[in-house]
Amino acid sequence: LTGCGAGDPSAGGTDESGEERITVGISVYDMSSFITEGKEGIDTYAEANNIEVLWNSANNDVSTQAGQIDQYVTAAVDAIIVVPVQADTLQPQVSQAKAAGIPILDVNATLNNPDITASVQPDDVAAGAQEAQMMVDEIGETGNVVILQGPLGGSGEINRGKGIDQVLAEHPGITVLAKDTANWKRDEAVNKTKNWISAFGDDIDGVISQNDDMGLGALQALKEAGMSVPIVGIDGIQDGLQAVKDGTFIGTSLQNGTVELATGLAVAAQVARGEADDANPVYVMPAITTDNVDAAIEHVVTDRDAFLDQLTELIDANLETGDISYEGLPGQEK
Amino acid sequence: MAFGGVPVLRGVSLALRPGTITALAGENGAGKSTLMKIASGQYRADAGIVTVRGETLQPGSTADATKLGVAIVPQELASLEEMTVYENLFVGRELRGPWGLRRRDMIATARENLESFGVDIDPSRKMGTLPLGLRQIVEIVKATNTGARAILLDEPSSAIAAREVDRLGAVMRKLRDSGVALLFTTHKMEEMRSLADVVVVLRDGDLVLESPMSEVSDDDIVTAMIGRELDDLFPDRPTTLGETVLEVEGLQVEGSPAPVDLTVRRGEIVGLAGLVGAGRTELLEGVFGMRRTTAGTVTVAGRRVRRNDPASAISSNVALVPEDRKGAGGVLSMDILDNGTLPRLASFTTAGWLRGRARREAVGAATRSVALKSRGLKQSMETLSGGNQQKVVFARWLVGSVDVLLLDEPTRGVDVGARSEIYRIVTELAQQGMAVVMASSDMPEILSLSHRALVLKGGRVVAELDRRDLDAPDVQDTIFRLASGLTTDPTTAASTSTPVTPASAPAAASKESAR
Amino acid sequence: MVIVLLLVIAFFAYRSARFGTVENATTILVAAAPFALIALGQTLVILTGGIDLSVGSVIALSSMSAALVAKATPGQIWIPVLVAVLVGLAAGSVNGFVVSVMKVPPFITTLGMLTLASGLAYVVGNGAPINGLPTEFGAIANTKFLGLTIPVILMIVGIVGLGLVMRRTAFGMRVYAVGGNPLAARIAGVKTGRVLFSVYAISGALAGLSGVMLASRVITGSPTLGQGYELDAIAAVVIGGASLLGGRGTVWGTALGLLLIQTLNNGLDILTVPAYWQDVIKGVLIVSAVAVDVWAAKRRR
Amino acid sequence: MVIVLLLVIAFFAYRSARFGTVENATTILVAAAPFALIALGQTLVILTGGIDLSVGSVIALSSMSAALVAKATPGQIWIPVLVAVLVGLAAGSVNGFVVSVMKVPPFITTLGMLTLASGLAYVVGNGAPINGLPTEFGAIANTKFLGLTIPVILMIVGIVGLGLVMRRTAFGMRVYAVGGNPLAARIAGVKTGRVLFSVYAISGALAGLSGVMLASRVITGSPTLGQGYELDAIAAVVIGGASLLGGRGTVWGTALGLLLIQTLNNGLDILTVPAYWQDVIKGVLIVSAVAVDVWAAKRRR
Ligand SMILES: Nc1ncnc2c1ncn2[C@@H]1O[C@H](COP(=O)(O)OP(=O)(O)OP(=O)(O)O)[C@@H](O)[C@H]1O
Ligand SMILES: Nc1ncnc2c1ncn2[C@@H]1O[C@H](COP(=O)(O)OP(=O)(O)OP(=O)(O)O)[C@@H](O)[C@H]1O
Ligand SMILES: [Mg+2]
Ligand SMILES: [Mg+2]
Repeated sequence: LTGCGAGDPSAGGTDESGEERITVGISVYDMSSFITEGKEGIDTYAEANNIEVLWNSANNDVSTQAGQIDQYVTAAVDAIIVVPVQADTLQPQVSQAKAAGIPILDVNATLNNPDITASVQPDDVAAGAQEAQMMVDEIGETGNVVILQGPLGGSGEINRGKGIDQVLAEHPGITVLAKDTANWKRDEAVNKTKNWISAFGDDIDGVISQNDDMGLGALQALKEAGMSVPIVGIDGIQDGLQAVKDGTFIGTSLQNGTVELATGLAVAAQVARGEADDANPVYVMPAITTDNVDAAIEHVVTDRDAFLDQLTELIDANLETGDISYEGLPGQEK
Repeated sequence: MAFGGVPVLRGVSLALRPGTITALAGENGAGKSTLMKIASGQYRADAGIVTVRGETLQPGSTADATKLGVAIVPQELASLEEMTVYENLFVGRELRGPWGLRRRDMIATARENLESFGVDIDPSRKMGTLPLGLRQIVEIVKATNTGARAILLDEPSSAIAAREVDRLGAVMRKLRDSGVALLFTTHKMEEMRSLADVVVVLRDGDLVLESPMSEVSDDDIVTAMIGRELDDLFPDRPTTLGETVLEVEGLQVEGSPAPVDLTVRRGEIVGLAGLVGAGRTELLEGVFGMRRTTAGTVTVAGRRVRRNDPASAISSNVALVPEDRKGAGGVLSMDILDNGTLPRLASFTTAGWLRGRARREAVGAATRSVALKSRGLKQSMETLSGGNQQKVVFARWLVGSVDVLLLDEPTRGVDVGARSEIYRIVTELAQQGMAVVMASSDMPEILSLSHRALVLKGGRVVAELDRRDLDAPDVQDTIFRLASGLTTDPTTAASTSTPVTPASAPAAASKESAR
Repeated sequence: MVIVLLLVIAFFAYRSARFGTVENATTILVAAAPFALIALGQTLVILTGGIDLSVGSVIALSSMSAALVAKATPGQIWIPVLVAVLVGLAAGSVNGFVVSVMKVPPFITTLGMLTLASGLAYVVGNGAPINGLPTEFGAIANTKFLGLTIPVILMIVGIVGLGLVMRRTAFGMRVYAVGGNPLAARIAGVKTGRVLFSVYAISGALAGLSGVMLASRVITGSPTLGQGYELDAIAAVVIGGASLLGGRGTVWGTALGLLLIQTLNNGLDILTVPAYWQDVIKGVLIVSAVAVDVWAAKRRR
Repeated sequence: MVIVLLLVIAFFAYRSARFGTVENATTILVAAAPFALIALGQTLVILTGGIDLSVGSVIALSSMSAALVAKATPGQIWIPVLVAVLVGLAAGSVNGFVVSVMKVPPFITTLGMLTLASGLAYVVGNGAPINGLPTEFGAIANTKFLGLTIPVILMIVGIVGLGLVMRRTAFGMRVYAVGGNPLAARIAGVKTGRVLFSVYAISGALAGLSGVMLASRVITGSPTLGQGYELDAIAAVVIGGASLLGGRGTVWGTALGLLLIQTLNNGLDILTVPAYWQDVIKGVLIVSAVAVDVWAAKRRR
């Protein structure tokens, strides 16, 4: 065939970094803001390391994702990265990739499959525990909280929930008044929290939100009701960090998608180039409080370009030490 | 049977005997259709039962009615427009073989059945592409071929022309002779006379007359229907004609073989005659802008009307009463008041806001003038009887001034009382200076009302008859011959009519293309 | 429908003392407001026999546009609102054009716009939500007049106003006519194309307004805002007695339908029924409410 | 529609060498299969003038049920399939009953079922997906005959079979009749209630089948599987020329519509068009395809 489209994998070639050019196929669950930030990291890292990236989004559909991986296998890419729609899926696709000799990595949620070559995972359980602990530290041993969950059945919701439950189990004086999903969304969380305020009024002593967006929704609802109670989130999105800075959030945990996903690509490249056999680094989200929020804001928002400039070195260094979430925030140790 | 607490049938008992044809007569809204709907299982009566050959019909079950051998052709045609003619004929009693449907057999049988009615339609044509009249014939063919023992025909002749009515009569008699019980409604006395053995009259839901046809006179029936005697059906035509108000020049209706010219003067009533499918409806719709026209001009009172734009026609004081009132006439989901105001919205609004009282008064007056039988202006159109719907569609033009009134089958489905009322109104309006073009399959209507009549065939004007021609004793025969394209008897044709020579049609066409 | 609604309210009030308070009534109204705006536009569209599936993603797109503009012009309140409404109007006008002139079925047209607008919402922010908005932007939806926030006032004005328009104006009558019988409407001189175009344009503009109100309430522009709202809006209209075939339905009915859905959401949250049981109950109740309505209508006849 | 489809295929084949391969054709077919099953059921429902919004969450519910059963009966292949189809059939029958007997509008009925079934799908697994299924379960959808996986075979059999049924049987003709004019059908002695009931039941059963195939393909049962599929299925039917008013449309048209959507998805993925631009392009292309179709139909006339 004559056509040679933009997406066709180019064969071979090396660039100034001296590395052989490889092609990595990536299938992400959806274009969320987390993924979008991560894509910038991936693109930055790919450019510096002579990697061609094929990028597809599964629109939150397992079956679409399966099809995309089939495609990558057919196209014989050098490595496949999956940011799964749902944990523990895609068994046949993983086996196919293995049979074709293509390394396949799961990033951000596990595929739980012996044939997975390597894995880059956040520690959601630890993040959940971290935020619950922040809440306990804030309100003490007795009090009533409400919990905003992610979409039910997703690995984020399950694991962060597990962490929260673990901590709360150690503090029996804290009662969970209500716990329900707002599907990671701010607008749903506003209404949910408003309704809970109707139901429990001043009995609510704290809001534990499994992500920042829902926490910000809860913040709005509380504001509308003229209430002020501690809120804690996870993710460290711009408005969440700002809320920490303003003191309206007691804290959050930074899951820097730029770092996490780019690390995934770095590991994929290592495996594809035979520089490593397997690697399973874990991304432990640093706690963000008033103490280190300014630095986090710089990395994520205000000084993002500078952060991206040194991203490649940071990641390569992190892979040496094994602490892949290190990004030089106050309180983080190398 | 009552709707919303208002009774429309009060304890009617009626028996249909095998081998008889019964005519069901009554004013619009008397309850004829309701009675048939109960007998065919579409409605559930509040009290009373229907028995078919000793078996009691399960109330409100059409399936049971079909099983017991009751077939109906409803007044408002219920055809499957997206399906073919033969599928319409066979749905519910499909011909099946080991390999599924025997479509070829169905097509062949359908063709035979249709031919027995003298209509030559391709059974594989889509029902929706047929004109109303043909669809009605297909419906009749369907009902008469189910092997039903009781057949209910609700105004079967309303959309079809005299020739088809004759065929319908023949088929009905044949069915009667094979022992079927038939019940049909009509507003035409001559049809009752020629077909029915027994006549039954309903008035306001009461059965007021049941008698063998031979024992009653026409006047008896009319009196029973409307509760008074009816004077002359046709009023006098206006005598003085004014200046030309409608001028149609070289109007080329899409799909029609030749352009049409037409001029009508104030006070003049022009009749359009022809067989089903002659193109009368197309012409009227073309003038009004409903049907696409590709060339020609329409001028009303000296002002050019934009082609293909009904709104422009309306603002030039042109009005159209279409033949298919359910499909094109009224908006059934709206009430009488709204339907009455719709074409004249501009004159009932101030800055877009409706003026409630003004329109209630105007619509009220208009509906009263056609003797509308309703429960008030707020009654929804779809709960009106068929004839009363037609009256609303007619009456709504009376709320404003009209220079040119285009009528397509204006009295189809209208009872005798209201019919004379409509004739009176039309002639009065003409008298006041309106030009009227009236397409009709009702020959007496054309003959008695029009100053002039055009005969159409296949979309062309084939003859123009003046008043003298229309008064000739054999005029009906002449029109039929012209309309069906039979070579006219030279002696009568030469003297009584002015056939448009075929040569004039191309002449008009070339004039058009030169423009 | 009124009876069903009252029953539901009575039940919740009986089960929880917290339900029947003024504060909670306000909570319901505030939650209902963004849906109300799109349900109103949807009512018009459905009355013409169409459907507007695109409102949800038009909300997303207009919230993103408003947020973008708000960031670029801090201190301005009207500009983001105006931009959002214009964006909505533009999307709606495209729908209207495609439906009325190109005669593409409304379902496909607005499904296309659903996909397109959602894609554009992502393009605008390069995939990410727009955060860090100036605080004045939050004032738009959070300011109160007479104890009611602006979206609630817009909702009330919208329902009353559109209710009147539909009952009392030539435009309203034409909408009903086009939906009831397009052919008959044309014969009566109604420019059906123009009417069709208007209802989609109005629906789009209202979705734009709803988008900026939502964005202002949560002070963010998000490409997932409004996702799936179209189904709730259509449900409100149909529960309110409108026919998807067109010609039948009222603004008042839509308001009731909306109130029923929102009351269910609120009441079930207050009783802290778990999310999935909420869905089960909501599914059953909505169908039952309409079933009762259908049955009552038949009885009444 | 055929021409539009060929154009799209030609374009992609020109832009990428990887598009026009047998493997890729298979990929498209495999991706199309689960949609095909529900689009077939949807075609029947839409032909009667209804709509089935519940298929997406019936997929979720049946995938959960199948997974649950597969775990409880390892080694069995047929039992999970049977259970899934029965669950779908049950949901469809409830829809059919509510629509045909209780006369609740299909939109509301199936929207209720959408919510209800989705809630139940969460209830079944207590909110979590069901993982760790026996490998035989994966065999169901991943076994190949003659180079084609079972879902693809089911799709082909389904299209051909249902196409024949609709052309060749009284049932098919009655479905068209009920959709074309229910009154006319009733007068002709068609048991309209029974026909309505059947189409919803069939649609449900096919959704159940699609659910177990999907679950087996990804070897998991998930309460979010199939989410939003209903819109794609309806779109395929309408793109294929069916009217949402009922009475018009063909199985063949649906197959084409489906192929168009899937080809677009696949081709845009292969060209690695960024996700959000994909949406923009898809929205425009789908509307254009139908617009061309409408225009051609008018020309032909
Ligand atoms: N669904 C309905 N709801 C309310 N009123 C109705 C309904 N159907 C019919 N009616 C009323 O019942 C009366 C009888 O109607 P019906 O259709 O039986 O009259 P008809 O004798 O057939 O008249 P026509 O000659 O005009 O066809 C009318 O006054 C009509 O308005
Ligand atoms: N006997 C017939 N066989 C086949 N086609 C017919 C027949 N009669 C009419 N048609 C079709 O009907 C079309 C025109 O019908 P239409 O009803 O619009 O005409 P019309 O003159 O208004 O007749 P009417 O007003 O009596 O129904 C023609 O184009 C023709 O195709
Ligand atoms: Mg009648
Ligand atoms: Mg005619």
